Amino acid sequence: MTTAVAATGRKPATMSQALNRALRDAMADDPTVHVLGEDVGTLGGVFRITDGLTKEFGEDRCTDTPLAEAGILGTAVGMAMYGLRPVVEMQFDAFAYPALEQLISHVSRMRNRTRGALPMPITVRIPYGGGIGGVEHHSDSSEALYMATPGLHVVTPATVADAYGLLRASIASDDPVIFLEPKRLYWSKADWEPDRPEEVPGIGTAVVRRRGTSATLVTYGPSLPVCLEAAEAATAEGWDLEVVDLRSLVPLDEETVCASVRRTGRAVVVHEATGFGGPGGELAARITERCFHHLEAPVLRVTGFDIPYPPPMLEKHHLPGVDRVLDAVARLQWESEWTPQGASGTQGGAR
Amino acid sequence: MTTAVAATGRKPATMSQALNRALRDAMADDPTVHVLGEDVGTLGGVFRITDGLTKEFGEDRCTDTPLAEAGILGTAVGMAMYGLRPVVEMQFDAFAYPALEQLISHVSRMRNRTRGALPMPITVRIPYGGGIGGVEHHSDSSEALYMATPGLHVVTPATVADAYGLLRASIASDDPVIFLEPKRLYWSKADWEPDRPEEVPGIGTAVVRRRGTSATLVTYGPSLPVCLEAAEAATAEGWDLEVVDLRSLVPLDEETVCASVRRTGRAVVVHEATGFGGPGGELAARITERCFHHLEAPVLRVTGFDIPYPPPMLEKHHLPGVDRVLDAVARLQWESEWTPQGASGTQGGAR
Amino acid sequence: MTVLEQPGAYRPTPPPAWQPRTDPAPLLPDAEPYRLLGTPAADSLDPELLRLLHGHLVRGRRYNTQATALTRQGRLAVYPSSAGQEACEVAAALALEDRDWLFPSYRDTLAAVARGLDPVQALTLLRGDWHTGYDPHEHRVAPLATPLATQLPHAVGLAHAARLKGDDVVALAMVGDGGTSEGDFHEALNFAAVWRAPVVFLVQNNGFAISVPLSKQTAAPSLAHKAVGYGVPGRLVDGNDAPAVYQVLTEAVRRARAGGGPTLVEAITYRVDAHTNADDATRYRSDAEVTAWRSHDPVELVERELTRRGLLDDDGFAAVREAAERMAADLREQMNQDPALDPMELFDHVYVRRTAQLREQAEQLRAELVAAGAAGAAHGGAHHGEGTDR
Amino acid sequence: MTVLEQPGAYRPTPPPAWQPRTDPAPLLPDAEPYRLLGTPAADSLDPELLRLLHGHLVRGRRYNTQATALTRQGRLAVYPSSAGQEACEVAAALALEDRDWLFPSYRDTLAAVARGLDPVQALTLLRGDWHTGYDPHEHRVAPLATPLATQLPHAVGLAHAARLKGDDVVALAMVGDGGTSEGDFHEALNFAAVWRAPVVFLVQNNGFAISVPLSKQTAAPSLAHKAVGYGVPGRLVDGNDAPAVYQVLTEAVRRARAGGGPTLVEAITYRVDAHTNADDATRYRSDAEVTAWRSHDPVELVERELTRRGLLDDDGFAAVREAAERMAADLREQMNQDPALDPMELFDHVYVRRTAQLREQAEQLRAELVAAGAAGAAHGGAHHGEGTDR
Ligand SMILES: Cc1ncc(C[n+]2csc(CCOP(=O)(O)OP(=O)(O)O)c2C)c(N)n1
Ligand SMILES: Cc1ncc(C[n+]2csc(CCOP(=O)(O)OP(=O)(O)O)c2C)c(N)n1
Ligand SMILES: [Mg+2]
Ligand SMILES: [Mg+2]
Repeated sequence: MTTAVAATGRKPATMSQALNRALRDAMADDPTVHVLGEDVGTLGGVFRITDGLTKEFGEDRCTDTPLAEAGILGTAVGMAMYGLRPVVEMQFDAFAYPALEQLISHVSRMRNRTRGALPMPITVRIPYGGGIGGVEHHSDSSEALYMATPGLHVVTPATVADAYGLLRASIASDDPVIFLEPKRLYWSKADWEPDRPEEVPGIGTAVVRRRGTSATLVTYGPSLPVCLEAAEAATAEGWDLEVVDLRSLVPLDEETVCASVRRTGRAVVVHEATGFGGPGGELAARITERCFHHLEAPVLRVTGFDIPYPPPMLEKHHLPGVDRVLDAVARLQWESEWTPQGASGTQGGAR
Repeated sequence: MTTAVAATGRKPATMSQALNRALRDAMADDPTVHVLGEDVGTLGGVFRITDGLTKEFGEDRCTDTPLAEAGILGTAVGMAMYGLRPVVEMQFDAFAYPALEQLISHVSRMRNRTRGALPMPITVRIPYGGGIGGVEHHSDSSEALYMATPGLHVVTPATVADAYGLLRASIASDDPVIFLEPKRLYWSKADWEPDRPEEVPGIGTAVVRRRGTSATLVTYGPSLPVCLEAAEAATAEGWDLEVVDLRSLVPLDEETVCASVRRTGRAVVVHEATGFGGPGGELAARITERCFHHLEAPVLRVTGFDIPYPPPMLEKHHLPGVDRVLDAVARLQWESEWTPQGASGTQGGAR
Repeated sequence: MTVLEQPGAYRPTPPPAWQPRTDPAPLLPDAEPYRLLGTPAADSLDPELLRLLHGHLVRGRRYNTQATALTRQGRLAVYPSSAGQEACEVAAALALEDRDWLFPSYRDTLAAVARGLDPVQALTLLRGDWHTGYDPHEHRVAPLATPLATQLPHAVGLAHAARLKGDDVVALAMVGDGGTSEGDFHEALNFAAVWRAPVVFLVQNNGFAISVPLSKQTAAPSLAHKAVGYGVPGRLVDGNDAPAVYQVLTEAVRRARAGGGPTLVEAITYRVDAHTNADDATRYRSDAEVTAWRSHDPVELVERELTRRGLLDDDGFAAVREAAERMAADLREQMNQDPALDPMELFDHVYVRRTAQLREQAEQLRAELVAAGAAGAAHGGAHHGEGTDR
Repeated sequence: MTVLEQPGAYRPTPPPAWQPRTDPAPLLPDAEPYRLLGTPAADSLDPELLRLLHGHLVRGRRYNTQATALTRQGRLAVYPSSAGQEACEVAAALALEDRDWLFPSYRDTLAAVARGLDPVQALTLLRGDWHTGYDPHEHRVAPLATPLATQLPHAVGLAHAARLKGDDVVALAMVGDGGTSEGDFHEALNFAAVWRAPVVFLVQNNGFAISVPLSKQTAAPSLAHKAVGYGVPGRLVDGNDAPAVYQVLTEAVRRARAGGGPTLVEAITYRVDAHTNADDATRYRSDAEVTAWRSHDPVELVERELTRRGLLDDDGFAAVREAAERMAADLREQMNQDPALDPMELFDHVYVRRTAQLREQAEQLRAELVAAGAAGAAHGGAHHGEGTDR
């Protein structure tokens, strides 16, 4: 699987480099992998994630398409029907919207429509989220739209290693994957080498990034660093927070999430997408359904406000930051004065 | 406001007739109201909701457009910029998807983008949901997509009177409204006259359709009749269910919902859209956040399965029916063995 | 040299060094739709071809009337008839080789049948049974497309992929006059042209998109004129003249297979029936118009030609009619049986493997079905037909 | 008779009674882009017009260099320069009457400025300040469109609405060569044609969509050839020849205003700068190409014409340059001040009235701002500039 990779030990790499490497390795390993999108060829993509692919594999394998997102995804459907494994790049989050009809009406349900005869092994890479000073239409977090569409997988890495591993797994998946790349983590760095199989997570597995006992922060993608920072800061308040990185929104690794929440008895869901109708609703509802009797407080949500993404000069007010996470943790009813009998729960953290 | 309406007392009418009447009255009262869509003219729409409008108001007021949904909504944006009040018909739920870019990138945020200078008084009428034996792509419930888009109102009537009142209110709104018409209720009947002002609900007000004390069913649109039927059936089990009809998903009338849940201490959210990432997640999460200490059990959800809408011959297995609602009610932990002290809550239904 | 290289493509050159561009003249359609029947060229048409077309047309007409009848008996949820358009349906199927792919719209079940699909399989969707009633790979027929024009980029992608793999496969995609207004039509034509993909686009201009006449759909000289804007040849053909449609499509397929790129064909035809059985066409068009078109019927045109040239005698005609009746009887019989559709299959094809959620939901449904089975065994088990809800 | 009635529109007629269709010939663009400068026709160009265009072009070029400089100083988040395309930008603005509407893309702030908008307002979006920095009604300039081609149906709808209201207003919509590939381009052109809406579509073909050259965008003889597929006249013009662009657009505007319907104009030009300041154009194009185009510079072409005909002396040229410098200095100075942007405004324009949720969230932010203000008053209050995060 990793023939193209020299075993050279760990070196500092950015997330964008890890993504680029994942594409290169996938193309080298599997001749049916084709990359297509706007500016993915000579330019290497506006974020350079496809840098060098056309040079290495030729224009037929990594193709600059005409400027039409429905056309890109629609032709990818046809390519998949003929046995190829297209990896589509949407240039920015909001520019994936023209392709939503193809995505919802075909990509997500072609397998189902045809009783499995036409699988759609398509990966749609979408740089998403804000925090990089982008002007309007360049900072949307639209994962709620994809989560609400059965038949899609929705994956988003938060670390350099996961960027590589999850993209490889997504491309290898016979189901369509919406692969959401957190723009503001493109330049995040870590020591990393691409060929450590233990670091290649499967789609659908969450991971506990920090162990803790007081409460669980449930998060993913661009908000993971925020949550980790908040967890460090929380120690000053005497809170020992656990942080779960979902990595896949679909399928959701309920088991890992619920195991954590059952342990800690409290949870805050943190994401950058708008709150109302956003991913956090599903997460909070599901955790509550499954862990009700372990919860000391309602599951709270810290999310972007319910507004269109703000202009660059105001985005810092919109993005969930460390303080907002800590405020929510503080509201997790650490005093137990609310129980009918005024008694505090004592049975292993559960009520 | 209702000059075109003869005050003739209540007569049986279908929901489709009430909708037709709402359009006619709105067009008569306000010359800036324009209807546009596919087949809305001579044919009167595939569901006949626009029947007679072209005849009465001319082709310039009710216009058969070329077959292109993005074009329809996109031109409606321009018409709204010039002071008109367009009412757009999308022929079926899934055929609104081509217009999603115009909807998300422009309709929902034009007011915000321009600091209020360009309001978008556009009503997008979408027949939605299943239960009428429609072949694929004719039975989607896509309200989750609209709820996740700040700047839109999302409204859906469940009764004949509301169909009229809510459509009038939507057309009169200076904000864009996604007006979701439950297909399978088009032929539902009630005694009704259009000019009873007390029956014209404002956007954003839920209504208690049935008073009860045991638990609250929170629902809307096509699932209201199911919930009312379930509530009747539940009396045989000794449950007295309250039924709340949301009418607007955005803005959400939290107050009415939470007041009910605080009274009953238990809630089930019922809708036809798929569950995962669907409207129920937001509703359950929000109710739990706001009513946590009044809840005797987690808020449960009864929804469509997490699958693409099934073929006609199987749709009855997918649609939440009376039995599934009653099953959920039965799972609302009527025994109190789970409280830490084994004590049952006695303080007015709250723990 | 990659397949994407475009020898004649349009490059920006500074006006100081302006170069003449691709000549648009050969891309423009003729002013008159191409015809064979009733012209001197008809005399040299291959008798075998005429007989082949005739057999398919008669069978196709019978298929249309039978399917419409099945809607009245509640055996089909809905049927969008292609009566009057059989020449296009049949020619589209026959113009293709076995290895080629057909991309039909909801109206084109007849083309799928003419290509070899079992009529019951072709009608599965419209019966209310599972969405796609056949394995698309078996006859290389894509699923029937309901969202208009969305199948066109699929055809381009498939044809492009085949070319990349070195297979000389052609895709033929069918769309209506209304469908040409959708953005997907535009994007598909453009991708096909830029990639020089081996695709043939067949627009059946049947005068209406449900109730909307062509004059409200376009102001173009013809739909075939759209081709020039993509650098693709546009062809106009009398869509009721089966040999003419067959010839135009065959040429376009040959050109595509030879690496010449896509062609846009507009076939002028007419939807003699209503949009579907559920539609009331009297609301938006006159009987006179329908009558005029009935006198230009695609089945009769070929029948008359066979008679004129003495290529089929009364016994021959009778044999063709009988074959069609047998097909109809067989279809009727099969459609009168309830299909066996297992509700549990709802969870089988959403993903390669059921997710944890889907496993839970499947368990829920299974329990319900068991409970219902226990409560009323007389109603039939889960594996038996459920009938439509309509 | 409604405005929707189409005298010459294409109606389905049975082939037996086939009628000749709209003649496509007058819709087809000429083989050569239209030019005035350097041709005999230049001699009769109105001196006032040339001086007017020249003043705008010089100012426009200076605007472009100043805005690009501001990105280096961190005063603009991003700037998509229109250097090399000033003739199109300026002519688009000048071809319109006061009551008309302009629909610019992100690259067309210069057109907005030439129409009268304050440069600071035009640059508000690109500065990172509020999305649209002006009231679109004031100068009848729609918000800058970032999602490609989405503004085109807006222009059609507005023009159509104006016509329905009896106002003789024309909309001019600007789009790039890349934008013509989007479905919205197709749908807008078609709606405009069917509705005979008073719209002029100006495609600035500057050779690239970011890095993608035109040869990968289209295989058409020209982008103007797309017009015929909608039944609309297509016009090709040298986009660096300001009087030529002005003349072609003015004629298209006149035709639209007179009820003649839309026109599609393709202006052949070149993006001399990179896509934006953030782009590295050396990755995808040669210096030689850029150099060739620099010798066909729109500002110089008019300058040379003024000199050739002796219509402006050295003092005159100097005065024009000075005016441009004053504009640049003024722009620099204004942009060096931090804009006053109130975070609480985030909740003000989502709906007519804040919803209950938004009221709650506004309270949360207000409390945070108060707390932050109390914690560090030195950092400035909520109503003061925040600077960009970049
Ligand atoms: C995207 C989309 N919009 C709307 C519809 C609803 N619809 C089904 S058929 C039809 C008319 C299609 O007309 P045309 O393309 O001419 O094909 P015909 O039915 O005449 O074969 C419409 C509007 C649809 N199926 N898909
Ligand atoms: C719908 C959409 N897709 C992608 C983009 C990203 N994008 C911004 S500019 C651009 C290239 C546009 O090229 P063209 O239309 O020729 O205009 P130009 O930049 O040359 O003026 C792209 C791909 C976008 N803004 N909108
Ligand atoms: Mg048609
Ligand atoms: Mg360009």
